[in-house]
Amino acid sequence: MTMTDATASLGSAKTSADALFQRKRITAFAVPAIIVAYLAYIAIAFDVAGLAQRASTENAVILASDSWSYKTHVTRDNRRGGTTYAIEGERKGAYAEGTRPAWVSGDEETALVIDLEDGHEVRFLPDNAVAYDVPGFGTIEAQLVDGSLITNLSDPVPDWINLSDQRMTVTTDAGRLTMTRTRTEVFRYFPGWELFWFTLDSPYHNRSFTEIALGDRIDPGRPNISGAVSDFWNNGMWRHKDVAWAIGETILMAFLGTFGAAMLALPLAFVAAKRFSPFGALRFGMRRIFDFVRGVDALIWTVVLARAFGPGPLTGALAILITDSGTFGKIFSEALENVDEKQIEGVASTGAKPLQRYRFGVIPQIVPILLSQVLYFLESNTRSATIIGAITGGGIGLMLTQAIQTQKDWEEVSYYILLIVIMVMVMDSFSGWLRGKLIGRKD
Amino acid sequence: MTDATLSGPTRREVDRIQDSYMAQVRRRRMYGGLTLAIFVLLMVSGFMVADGRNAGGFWDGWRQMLDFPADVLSEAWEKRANLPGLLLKYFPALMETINIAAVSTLIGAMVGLILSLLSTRGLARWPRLIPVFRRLMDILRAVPEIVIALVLIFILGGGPVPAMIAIALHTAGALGKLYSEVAENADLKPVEGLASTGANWTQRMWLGVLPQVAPNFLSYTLLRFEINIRASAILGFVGAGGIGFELRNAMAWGPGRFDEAAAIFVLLFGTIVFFDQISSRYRNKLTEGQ
Amino acid sequence: MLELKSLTKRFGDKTAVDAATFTVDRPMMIGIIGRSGAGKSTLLRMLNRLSDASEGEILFEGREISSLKGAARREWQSRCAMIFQQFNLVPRMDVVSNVLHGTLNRRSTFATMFNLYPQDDIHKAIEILDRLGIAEQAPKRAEALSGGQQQRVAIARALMQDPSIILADEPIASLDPMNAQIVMDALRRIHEEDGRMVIANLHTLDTARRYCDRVIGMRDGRIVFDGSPEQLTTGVARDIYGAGADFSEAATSTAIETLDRTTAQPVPA
Amino acid sequence: MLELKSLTKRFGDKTAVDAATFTVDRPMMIGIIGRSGAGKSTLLRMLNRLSDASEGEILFEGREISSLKGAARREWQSRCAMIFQQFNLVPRMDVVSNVLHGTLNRRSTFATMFNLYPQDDIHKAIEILDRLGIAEQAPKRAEALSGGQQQRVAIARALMQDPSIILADEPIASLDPMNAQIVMDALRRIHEEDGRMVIANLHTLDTARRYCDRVIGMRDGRIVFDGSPEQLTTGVARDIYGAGADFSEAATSTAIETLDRTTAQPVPA
Amino acid sequence: QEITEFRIGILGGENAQDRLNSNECVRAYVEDLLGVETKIFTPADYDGVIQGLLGGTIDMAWLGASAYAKTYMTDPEAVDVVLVKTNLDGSYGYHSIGFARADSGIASLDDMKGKVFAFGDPNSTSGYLIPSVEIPTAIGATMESGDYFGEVRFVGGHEQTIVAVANGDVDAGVTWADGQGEWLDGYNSGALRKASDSGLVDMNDLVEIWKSEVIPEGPIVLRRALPEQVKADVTQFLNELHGKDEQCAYNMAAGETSGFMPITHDAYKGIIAVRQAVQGN
Ligand SMILES: Nc1ncnc2c1ncn2[C@@H]1O[C@H](COP(=O)(O)OP(=O)(O)OP(=O)(O)O)[C@@H](O)[C@H]1O
Ligand SMILES: Nc1ncnc2c1ncn2[C@@H]1O[C@H](COP(=O)(O)OP(=O)(O)OP(=O)(O)O)[C@@H](O)[C@H]1O
Ligand SMILES: [Mg+2]
Ligand SMILES: [Mg+2]
Repeated sequence: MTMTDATASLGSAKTSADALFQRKRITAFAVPAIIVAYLAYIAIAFDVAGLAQRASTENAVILASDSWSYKTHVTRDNRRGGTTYAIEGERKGAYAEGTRPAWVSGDEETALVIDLEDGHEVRFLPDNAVAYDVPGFGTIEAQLVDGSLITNLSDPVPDWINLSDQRMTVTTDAGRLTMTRTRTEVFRYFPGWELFWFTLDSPYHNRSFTEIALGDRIDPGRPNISGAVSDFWNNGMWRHKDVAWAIGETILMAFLGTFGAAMLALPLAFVAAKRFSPFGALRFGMRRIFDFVRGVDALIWTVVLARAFGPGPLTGALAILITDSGTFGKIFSEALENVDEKQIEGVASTGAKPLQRYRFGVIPQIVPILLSQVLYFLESNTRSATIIGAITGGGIGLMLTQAIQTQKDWEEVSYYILLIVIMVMVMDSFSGWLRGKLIGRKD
Repeated sequence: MTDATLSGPTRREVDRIQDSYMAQVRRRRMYGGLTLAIFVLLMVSGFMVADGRNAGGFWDGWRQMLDFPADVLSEAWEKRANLPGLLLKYFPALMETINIAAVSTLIGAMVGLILSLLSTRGLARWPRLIPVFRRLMDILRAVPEIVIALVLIFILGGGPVPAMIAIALHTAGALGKLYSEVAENADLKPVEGLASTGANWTQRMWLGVLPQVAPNFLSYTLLRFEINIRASAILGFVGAGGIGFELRNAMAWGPGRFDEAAAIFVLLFGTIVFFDQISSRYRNKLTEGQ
Repeated sequence: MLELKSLTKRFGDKTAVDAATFTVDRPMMIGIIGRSGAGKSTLLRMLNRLSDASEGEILFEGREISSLKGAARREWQSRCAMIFQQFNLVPRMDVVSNVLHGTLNRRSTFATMFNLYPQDDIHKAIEILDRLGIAEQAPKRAEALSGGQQQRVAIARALMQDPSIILADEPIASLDPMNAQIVMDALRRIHEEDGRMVIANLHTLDTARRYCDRVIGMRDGRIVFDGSPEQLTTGVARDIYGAGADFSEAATSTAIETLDRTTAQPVPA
Repeated sequence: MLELKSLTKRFGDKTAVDAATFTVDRPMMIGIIGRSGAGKSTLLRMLNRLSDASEGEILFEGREISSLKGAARREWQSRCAMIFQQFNLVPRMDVVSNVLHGTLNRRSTFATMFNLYPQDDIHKAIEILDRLGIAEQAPKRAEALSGGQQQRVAIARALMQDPSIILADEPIASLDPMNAQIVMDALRRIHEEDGRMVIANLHTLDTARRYCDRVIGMRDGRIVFDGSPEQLTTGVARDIYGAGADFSEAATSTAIETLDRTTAQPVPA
Repeated sequence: QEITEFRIGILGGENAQDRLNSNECVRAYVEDLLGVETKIFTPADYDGVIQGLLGGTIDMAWLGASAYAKTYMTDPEAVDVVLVKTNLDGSYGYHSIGFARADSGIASLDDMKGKVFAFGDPNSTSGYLIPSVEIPTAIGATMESGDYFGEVRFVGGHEQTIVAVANGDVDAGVTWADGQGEWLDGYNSGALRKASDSGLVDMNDLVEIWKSEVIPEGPIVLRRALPEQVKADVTQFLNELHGKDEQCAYNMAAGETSGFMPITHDAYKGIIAVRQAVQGN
């Protein structure tokens, strides 16, 4: 190799390396460029910019604050007179006749004083008048005169007051005051989930745990513990009993659906597997059936089955069962096509009958795949069951969707979300544990 | 192996093995029987509970199982002339569904990728935070899409974006976990080689890890895309736009619009099968080609 | 007692076994040799009725075997045990269960589905394992055993069938020399003690010479040699193996003594 | 220029490197020998700052190295290249890219992610490959190369870093004698031509003797020998390897001439 | 002819989720009355209850007028109309209300040209059926997107409509209210009242832009295949409920009521005709 040769070949090596890098750069930029272009198209198609404007931060705030706090309503009927007190404004949370929260004082003849703390104070005055001391702002006075609202506010009113001649809403950090011709209402907010343990009508309301567990009998009619458990269980506001049933129903749907599907799919998978099914047409037909039931999602099956079985967990379970038998059928038949012929032949050579050949030559081989898939689906079906329940009417999914759709009681929404997350995580670790137990961890 | 097999000590040895094996068999039969019994009990009682809490019972209902599909099909057949027009009409909604799935898979995969690298032993940027990122992925995975979607619909209003975000979050968790299982098995030698030149974390991951794991990652991502098409169709059912929403409206109206329902169904089903086939073919190639 | 009449097997164009004919009139130990693809396995599989013959007949004690169907065929298989090169056990099941598979033909399908075997059978299985020196392994999973042990489990399964004939398809090809010897010794002993006929495909001449009463040589599907081990000269072996003058027996030997001479191992397939 | 002051590394109870102290005052080629587990790799990894020292200091040109963090540490790593026994290349990437990884520290993350290496760097990489005699392999994937070629790519990557020190952790342990010689020659040439310091872990005495200016012997984490190759007598070697009187150098040699004498290879780990 | 259980279906969507609780007293009464186990089901949407009635898995439900029409049109033999809830003044009707944001400048349907208009659930009488017939008459155009309105879409339910309007996702929508009392209170009852009470919207921010003719309150229906005795017993019980247990009647009706009164299929012929007409497009 002469000197010139070497330089020449080095030169060509350099040029080809340059070309190589040019190509690499182009691909390196093309992929992100395509992605960015696609995302830009989506941003326009989905109107993401407009969405950012429309996004209701107010709703987000209501959601966020309501999910960890509750409000107590103090409501005066402006037509008939009389004031009522109710937690979340609900009948179940209403204070009994003649009782009222400790932060309300005075009387209706002179002035009913509602203490909102931090210097905020609302007074219900006679003749449908109201005064609200807002620290750093002054006192807002308002009165209903001949069906219209007269206030001491002058334009422009601050944006936390929403005023017309028939209605006024004052929203501050301490609470909210609403006044219309029919009602004057004050909300005071408290952190926590109201009446989570006991409703107001339960004698155990506002008692400490030790008091209930160790103290004297609170309700003379029954022992503390059983009484408390029963009052908690039958809590009319949070309905712990229904929630527990709902979670049970959800898991039940997943359980019945998954295992039912597995039991149904196993024999059918033999029909669809080339090794075991001599009839091509039958095999082809079976595979298309698998594809079909799998392609139609469980949700659609739910709708289809609703006519025959009506609302309830069974319908959801059947929907999961139908879809998953398609999925399992596919997975199992693929596993069956990959079984090791040697073992089957070994069993066959002893004169074993066909069923025995399957039992000993085939089943032991596919059991690990089968179990791990089934358990994996059990977990993911718990999630599906939540969604299906929201459609068929069953389980925790329904409670959640209805709680969200009726858009009040966000603390219930967050409670359900929390329960769902815990439920799915528990099912996840349970199925992982069982998988480890049954087929040995990680191969 | 002599003819002394039947002599005293060996005989006793065989007896011992026979006894202990019989004991093992009995134990196994008992556990097996017990497991089977518990399973059967759970299935049967579970079925009875579900049957009892359902409005219609199983034994009455299954005969009517085909009533509803028959209604839909007969009407769709009567109005079959409308079908091509309806397919065209709902095609944009289908595109929206596919787009939701595609974007959320894309975003979810990118987030999942970062999360997985951050939570894989040997690769993590901050090894101490591995449990934090793992937990984060668990939670993302555990929250059903529908929950996030419903909450976001409340804040953002209906439409595709809440569904997209919901699915993307779930995808990030699910793919993150699968990715990190793959990354765990990645060869660390190239990474160390890069580290020795003074490469920073991003460079080490991009140049040392990604080329190794890309085929597997891609295959999982395709599988997820397939799943996400269904998910996005389902979220339509609760008001998140796309073909699912149209399907629900048509189904809910009932007789009179079953031709629309059938058309949408055909679109949806066709799409799912189409992507299913494409992705499984391509995935096989990817994982075989290694 | 066993008679093959121009037994033939064709796979498409290919004739794997070409009019194989021989008679065995008393239980003996027969070795079949021949190079890879000669049709040894195919012949044995037809004997066990794992595959059907294309032409010809198999007669056992006067009974026509090659046309049996269904239950009768399975009944024949149970009398004619087979041992495979790769053992063909169920690896995830324990050793005793694998041995008990030898009784499947005799027991009802239902009982066996749930692994319900009579206690006598279980005891017998363990005795057979003991006879083969692996009773200790009884409760282990088959996959946890070494190759030689697994092959002995396979032999135990064959014995469990209480067969008239034991067919062994290259029983020692996957084993190291040490284990090969143990397995061949076991087969020979079974033949001698129980008086069962043993037909073994072997790919090494010296094994055939050492253990068999009669050797059959196959080449390209045809039987080209049938005689006593003594008649098996190097010249005949060259014919069977279709080898040139450079053929050396050592190259196919797995006997321990020859090992020191070379480390090269024959490639079985 | 390089100074180690009682550098120590502990893994739990185990002290892998025990107060290693030595000074190198001019660029030289240093061989570190010692048997498996002596702490050689650990020492080199601390020098490159792939792992942190438990105690002690490393000074290079008066600057404290062992406490550098973040970017400063990576900057040091770029000045102190490392070559590994298993090459530690990115197997699915082409050779030039692997060499260019030597510049990662100097270039922006973004640029390197999109392959935006300056043309000068690419040309330089090719020149380095050419110097090592493997310019033709430039566009191939690293995994497609033979071991010796891969190790030369690793050396090229090291050179690309334009380092003051090259550390080599048993660079020839995975190579056959032929390739081992090519690689060691290349390292020696780099030392002589460029005047870079080279520190190589070696598991064979004769390689150390032949290529190094100075040899450091380690045993159980401690430096037990530090001197010129001439001082490294068989007696000293026995001390280092903790071997008995049966110690023969040939057993650890990979030089081609000794190969005929034995086929036994030392087990490195 | 015997029944083994009695199943009450409750419409989803329009009602708060604790309708389950509100109807508990009814369930208990019916269980006593019939002596068989009685269950309540609350599917997520209208269609769930309708399918239940059609498939024979729900025995009694309080339907919306449009939902009844759908049931009747799918299978005229499926259910019998028995009772209807009456308002305090004895009427049994309510209204579909069109509304928009006060600051949008929209005061009537005339201002809606080219704007986005929202329906609720396709099976809702007030959220879809009635407006989809009455509004075209009022504006003299169809409800097709782009004809008069810029876009017409479904947002899922009454609550979603209110939120969508309040958020500005859509320019106007329709929902239900009894039309009695004050607009600023969100009327005496209806979806607006609930939204306003829960603080979701401030009624100052919304204006009414359209109000439908009176819509007959949906009927309570019983499955026709039930034994005559059961039908008669249940009908009589509900008829007397208001007098016997006012609180329970309040719960069941989700508001003040003067009780339930008998009604027949004929009262819904109009709605059915409307639905039939809508079906055409
Ligand atoms: N199922 C089959 N389909 C097609 N051809 C086959 C089949 N089984 C065997 N053959 C062919 O028949 C011939 C004889 O095969 P056989 O397995 O009997 O040979 P062998 O003597 O056992 O060889 P080996 O030592 O490799 O086991 C071979 O050419 C083989 O390719
Ligand atoms: N990451 C680690 N964790 C625990 N112990 C380690 C680790 N790395 C090395 N060691 C231990 O430190 C000691 C020194 O190891 P080192 O790898 O430095 O030896 P070496 O001289 O390079 O040997 P070899 O020739 O096998 O590469 C060994 O006993 C080893 O087991
Ligand atoms: Mg063979
Ligand atoms: Mg080392």
